[in-house]
Amino acid sequence: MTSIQENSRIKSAEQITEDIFRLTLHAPMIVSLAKPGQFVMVKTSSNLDPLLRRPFSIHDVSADGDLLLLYKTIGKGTTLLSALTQGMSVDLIGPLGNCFTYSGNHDVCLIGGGMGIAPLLFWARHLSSGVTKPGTHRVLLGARHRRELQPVATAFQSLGYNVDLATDDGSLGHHGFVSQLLPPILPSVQGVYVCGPTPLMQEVANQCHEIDIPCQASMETHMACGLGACLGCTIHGSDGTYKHVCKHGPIFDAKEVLWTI
Amino acid sequence: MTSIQENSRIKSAEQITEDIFRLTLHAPMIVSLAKPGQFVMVKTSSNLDPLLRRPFSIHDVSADGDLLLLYKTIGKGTTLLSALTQGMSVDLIGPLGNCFTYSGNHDVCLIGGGMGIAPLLFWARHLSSGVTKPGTHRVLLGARHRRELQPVATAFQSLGYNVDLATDDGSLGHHGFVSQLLPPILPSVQGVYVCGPTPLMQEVANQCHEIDIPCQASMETHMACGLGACLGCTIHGSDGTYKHVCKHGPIFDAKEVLWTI
Amino acid sequence: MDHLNNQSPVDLAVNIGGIQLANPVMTASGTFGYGREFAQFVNLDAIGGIVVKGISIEPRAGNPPQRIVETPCGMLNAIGLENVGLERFIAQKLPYLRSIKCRVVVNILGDSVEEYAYLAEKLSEHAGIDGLEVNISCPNVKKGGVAFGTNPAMAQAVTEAVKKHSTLPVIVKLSPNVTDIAAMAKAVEAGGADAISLINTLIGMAIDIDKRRPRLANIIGGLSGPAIKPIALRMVWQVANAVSIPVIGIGGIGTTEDALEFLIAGATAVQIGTANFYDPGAADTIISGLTTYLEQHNETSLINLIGSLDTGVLS
Amino acid sequence: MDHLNNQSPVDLAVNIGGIQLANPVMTASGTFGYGREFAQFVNLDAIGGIVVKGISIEPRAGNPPQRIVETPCGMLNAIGLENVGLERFIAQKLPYLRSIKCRVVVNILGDSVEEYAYLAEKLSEHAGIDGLEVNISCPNVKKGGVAFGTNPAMAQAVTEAVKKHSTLPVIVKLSPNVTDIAAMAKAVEAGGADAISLINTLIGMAIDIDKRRPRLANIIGGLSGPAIKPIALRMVWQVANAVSIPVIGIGGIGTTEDALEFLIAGATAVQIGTANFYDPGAADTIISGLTTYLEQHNETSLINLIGSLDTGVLS
Ligand SMILES: Cc1cc2nc3c(=O)[nH]c(=O)nc-3n(C[C@H](O)[C@H](O)[C@H](O)COP(=O)(O)OP(=O)(O)OC[C@H]3O[C@@H](n4cnc5c(N)ncnc54)[C@H](O)[C@@H]3O)c2cc1C
Ligand SMILES: Cc1cc2nc3c(=O)[nH]c(=O)nc-3n(C[C@H](O)[C@H](O)[C@H](O)COP(=O)(O)OP(=O)(O)OC[C@H]3O[C@@H](n4cnc5c(N)ncnc54)[C@H](O)[C@@H]3O)c2cc1C
Ligand SMILES: Cc1cc2nc3c(=O)[nH]c(=O)nc-3n(C[C@H](O)[C@H](O)[C@H](O)COP(=O)(O)O)c2cc1C
Ligand SMILES: Cc1cc2nc3c(=O)[nH]c(=O)nc-3n(C[C@H](O)[C@H](O)[C@H](O)COP(=O)(O)O)c2cc1C
Ligand code: FES
Ligand code: FES
Repeated sequence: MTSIQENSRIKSAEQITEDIFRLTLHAPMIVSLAKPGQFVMVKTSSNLDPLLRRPFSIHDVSADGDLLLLYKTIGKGTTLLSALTQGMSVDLIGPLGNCFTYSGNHDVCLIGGGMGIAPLLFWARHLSSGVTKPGTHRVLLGARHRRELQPVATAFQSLGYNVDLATDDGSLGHHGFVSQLLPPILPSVQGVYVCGPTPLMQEVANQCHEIDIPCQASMETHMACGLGACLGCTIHGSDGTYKHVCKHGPIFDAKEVLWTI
Repeated sequence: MTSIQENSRIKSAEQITEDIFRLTLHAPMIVSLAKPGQFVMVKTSSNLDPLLRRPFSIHDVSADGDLLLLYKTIGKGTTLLSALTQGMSVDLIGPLGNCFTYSGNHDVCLIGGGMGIAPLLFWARHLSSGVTKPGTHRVLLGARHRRELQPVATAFQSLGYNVDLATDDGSLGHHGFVSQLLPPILPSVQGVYVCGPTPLMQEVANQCHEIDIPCQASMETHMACGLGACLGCTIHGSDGTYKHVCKHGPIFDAKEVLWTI
Repeated sequence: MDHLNNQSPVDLAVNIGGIQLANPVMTASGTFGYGREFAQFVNLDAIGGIVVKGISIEPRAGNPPQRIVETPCGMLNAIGLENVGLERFIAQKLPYLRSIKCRVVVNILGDSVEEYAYLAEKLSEHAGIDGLEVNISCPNVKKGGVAFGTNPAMAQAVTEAVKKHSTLPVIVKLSPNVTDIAAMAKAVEAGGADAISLINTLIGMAIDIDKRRPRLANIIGGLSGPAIKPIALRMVWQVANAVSIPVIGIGGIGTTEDALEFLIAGATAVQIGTANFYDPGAADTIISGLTTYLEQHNETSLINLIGSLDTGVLS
Repeated sequence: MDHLNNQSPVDLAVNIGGIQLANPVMTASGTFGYGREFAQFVNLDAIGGIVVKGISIEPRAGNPPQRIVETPCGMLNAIGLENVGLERFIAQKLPYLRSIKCRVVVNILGDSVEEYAYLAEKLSEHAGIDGLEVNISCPNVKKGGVAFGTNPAMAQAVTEAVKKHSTLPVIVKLSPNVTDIAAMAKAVEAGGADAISLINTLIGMAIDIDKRRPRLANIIGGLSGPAIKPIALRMVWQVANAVSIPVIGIGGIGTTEDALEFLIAGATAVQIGTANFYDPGAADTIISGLTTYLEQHNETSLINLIGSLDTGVLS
């Protein structure tokens, strides 16, 4: 797939909670190439510390070339990113990696936990503009607290999706893990897309595996280049080989991934 | 001398020319200790690149605890500094080093070239608040162009000084080096204070030496700590020993410095 | 030699032990894939040379994750020499490399002198390869796993074997994890190396303080990036003064200024490694930066710059 | 042992070859002056120990400027071992050091085994010195200027001489510029060292591309700071596994997390070097950070942490 380096301009930098941010970048060239599930490598500093770019899923795109990131500050790079303000520029490489795939004309379920929600909005937008109506698909989203979940869930709702929610503290929706919302829904869908913490993805992969429903999972790993050059971004495949997340992924058929490690 | 670490707040960040900036920092503790000629070590980044603090002369202080820096962007650290805006904080260590001294009751001449003007304003303020009137002292300032010189010269003028100016391109005052303004003045003063590029300081030191007028020069060198701990900040002394600018200086009797190297 | 055409009056061409490069900017093994990965970010035709990821006789799966850790101004990698192996390299990677204009150097690695010799022989049979770079940072399994690159005699033996079995120019790539880099350089020069490249990565480590486990599955890894530049530059200077074959400088080079430091220290060419990851257009930027520098300094040929360091009395 | 009083239930005390420290945080030679320079930034009484600037028999003027260069996440220094000499150290610096509560270690350097022995003997006569740290990164002028620290036999000889002439605990400080750091460690352990500290600086270089001259008057200098941390940590881990005497970790330590990495790797104490320059309160911050970490991990004693690295199969 084609990817490019683009110097984007920050159109808005919103702080959603203490540590969650949404960045709207004007990056028309990358947006014109982007497919749901792909990611960008972001330069978070103009100096050499931190040295490497940071990978972020493409959260959403707009028709006029805006690219959205949804991210949580966890360390050096994301903290620097959160200090940027409107009008500043951010150097991006993307779109990178493969994308979610939909084999058409049936109902699916999107499950996201925490920042794993990020790639699902773009995917939901894509699905809603396609052959099926949003109403027939299911969206399950989970997070720690309502403050974190509400603003993100709204975006799915405005696409016309019926969204079921779960929070760790019960402040919104189901009190518990979002994966607990899946069992009653699973028999009625023909495909699942999951992104979130590994335990969530593993649990969802297991549930799908048991009743043989196809499941695509978006994987995270440490990356140096995002370009397939460093060979650093490995995960264990179920076939005993290593998979490179930036090249073979980030979207994997859940069956290809060795979840037990 | 006592020095402390103080997290200052930016009260204003003015851009004077393309590459010259004036930063007003609220640093009441350092200001309360500061003497003219001293400097501060400034942390220019929240990360590890650039790693070391940068030394800057104390350009001026105000009664309510403001500390001014006058600086030129030449590399990584100063470029980062220039991107900071009002309300942000800057970590300082200071005041450091020794200070200009005045033995009282006679006329002196202050000569500054380029960013060497920085420490002279604080010194001029001090002298003007002391035993003598500003009008009887002389101030000679030089820079590349009027845009650079004018705003800085104004500050001396508002202290009541009669200021003679020189610019490299003749756009303000004498067309040439500021040291060329000194010979006619020298016989009428009993002391000279100089700060600027080494050739300027050397030339002034020579002129003073010839007619045996005391001259104090503010020296620059590469510094790691500013605290007398790293022993990195050496210059050659005229007596064959090394001098440490952060501890023995930055103000030296021009006769103590080996200018020929 | 159409790739030597150049609008600028400045001549950037250099020769590395028989390999004629349009300019001294190469990309380092393991950091530039097989070239194709960077086609969208740099003009591959304009690069001096590409050194491909280290090739072994058989494919290698490499180490388990986690393979990389960021460190201050650097990174650790423990890829574990994952590569497609000789056969797939020739079948799947070489054709594309042949289609681009820049010089192609194949980095080779083995567990024994014989493996290096075999690779050298086989690769010499294929068109489109301009030189070999021998990675001697690998453990010699027959000698208890001591790295070839930490023992002058072993390094010399590998060099001799590769030279004997190959018709291609041979660059030997030194490991910096040694007491006396000049001694290593002299040993491989004595072994017949046509050129020397250095440095490979320095051995480092990082620990997860919450899990109290190494961050890398392999425990230790190779440190690269700007952090190591001062060490690399010192070693390149020492080696350039110790041998008479050309030296290629590697280690933390990311800007034109970095490349110039190495050239002035005595390197005839440079390789860009880790910088390709955070700045995939680095090679292009540096090539045009070198031209600008030469123009500004009224030099017509880059050759004049090489080893021009003046170490006369400093004050 | 009033300095061991601690409100927190957490015990940070460690013993370095007979030197009892209130906590494992020391400051590294050459980066903390003679203590006094930092009195306004850290609570000197609360630091585990101060290692003073390296002392030679006679005062040394050091190298001409430029002596320091900033590098990516690090710095090069070529101070040239400037110091006040033995006599003035004892007359002018020791009294102040005696007045503070933390342990005082004197770093010594010489041009010959005899000079080290002489320094060890003289310093042992003075109260207020808790230990010696032997800097073996210096050139042995009798052996053609090869650094003591790059040759196991020479390093062992210096260690033996110092031990023989001193009643104080002896820490030998290793140079990282070697192929086999564990061999160096074993040699100084065999020589009778009570503890080992590492690493000293890595040899590096920087060039002014406009002047085409080295930035340092001394041409080469020692690289320190966060850039070298991964290398230092690897060496500390290797040495801690190779010897049974305590190891002090040094190299790029600037935060609590950095210090913890070294302790977990097997260091009994750490020294803060370059970080003192950009963050003069670093030692204080790290001491309280260690307490917090232990509390959060329900450890009552820091000792349990030392060498707790789990290198079992990783995935
Ligand atoms: C394909 C992909 C898509 C991602 N999408 C998102 C997203 O949409 N929103 C979001 O908040 N986060 C996302 N992440 C995780 C994000 O990349 C990390 O949170 C980020 O790199 C942390 O950087 P830092 O400097 O703040 O943290 P630090 O801990 O300081 O980073 C240190 C190093 O660890 C790496 N690292 C740290 N955490 C992770 C992680 N979870 N996964 C991979 N590498 C990590 C960093 O890249 C860096 O190299 C994604 C990761 C991948 C691989
Ligand atoms: C006592 C003292 C007072 C100073 N006062 C002022 C002032 O009031 N205004 C002002 O504009 N500048 C002043 N300088 C110079 C100022 O410190 C440098 O311009 C600044 O450090 C450059 O940092 P940089 O990161 O932008 O440049 P870089 O070139 O990226 O810096 C690289 C390294 O070189 C050092 N360095 C670069 N230039 C100089 C220099 N001229 N002198 C010493 N070290 C240098 C830096 O500190 C750093 O360690 C003073 C220097 C000293 C020693
Ligand atoms: C991820 C990665 C993989 C590497 N793989 C190889 C390799 O296969 N063969 C080799 O000789 N060097 C390899 N190297 C070393 C580089 O070619 C280079 O010598 C080193 O990284 C120092 O240069 P740098 O600081 O510019 O990265 C690798 C380096 C990295 C970072
Ligand atoms: C400016 C400077 C001077 C130093 N002087 C000495 C010295 O006199 N003796 C010594 O053994 N080590 C000396 N060192 C080495 C440090 O003690 C330490 O081993 C090294 O800097 C690595 O630690 P760091 O990365 O924390 O700085 C010096 C280091 C620096 C930066
Ligand atoms: S991140 Fe470099 S190969 Fe995937
Ligand atoms: S700057 Fe460190 S001693 Fe002067």
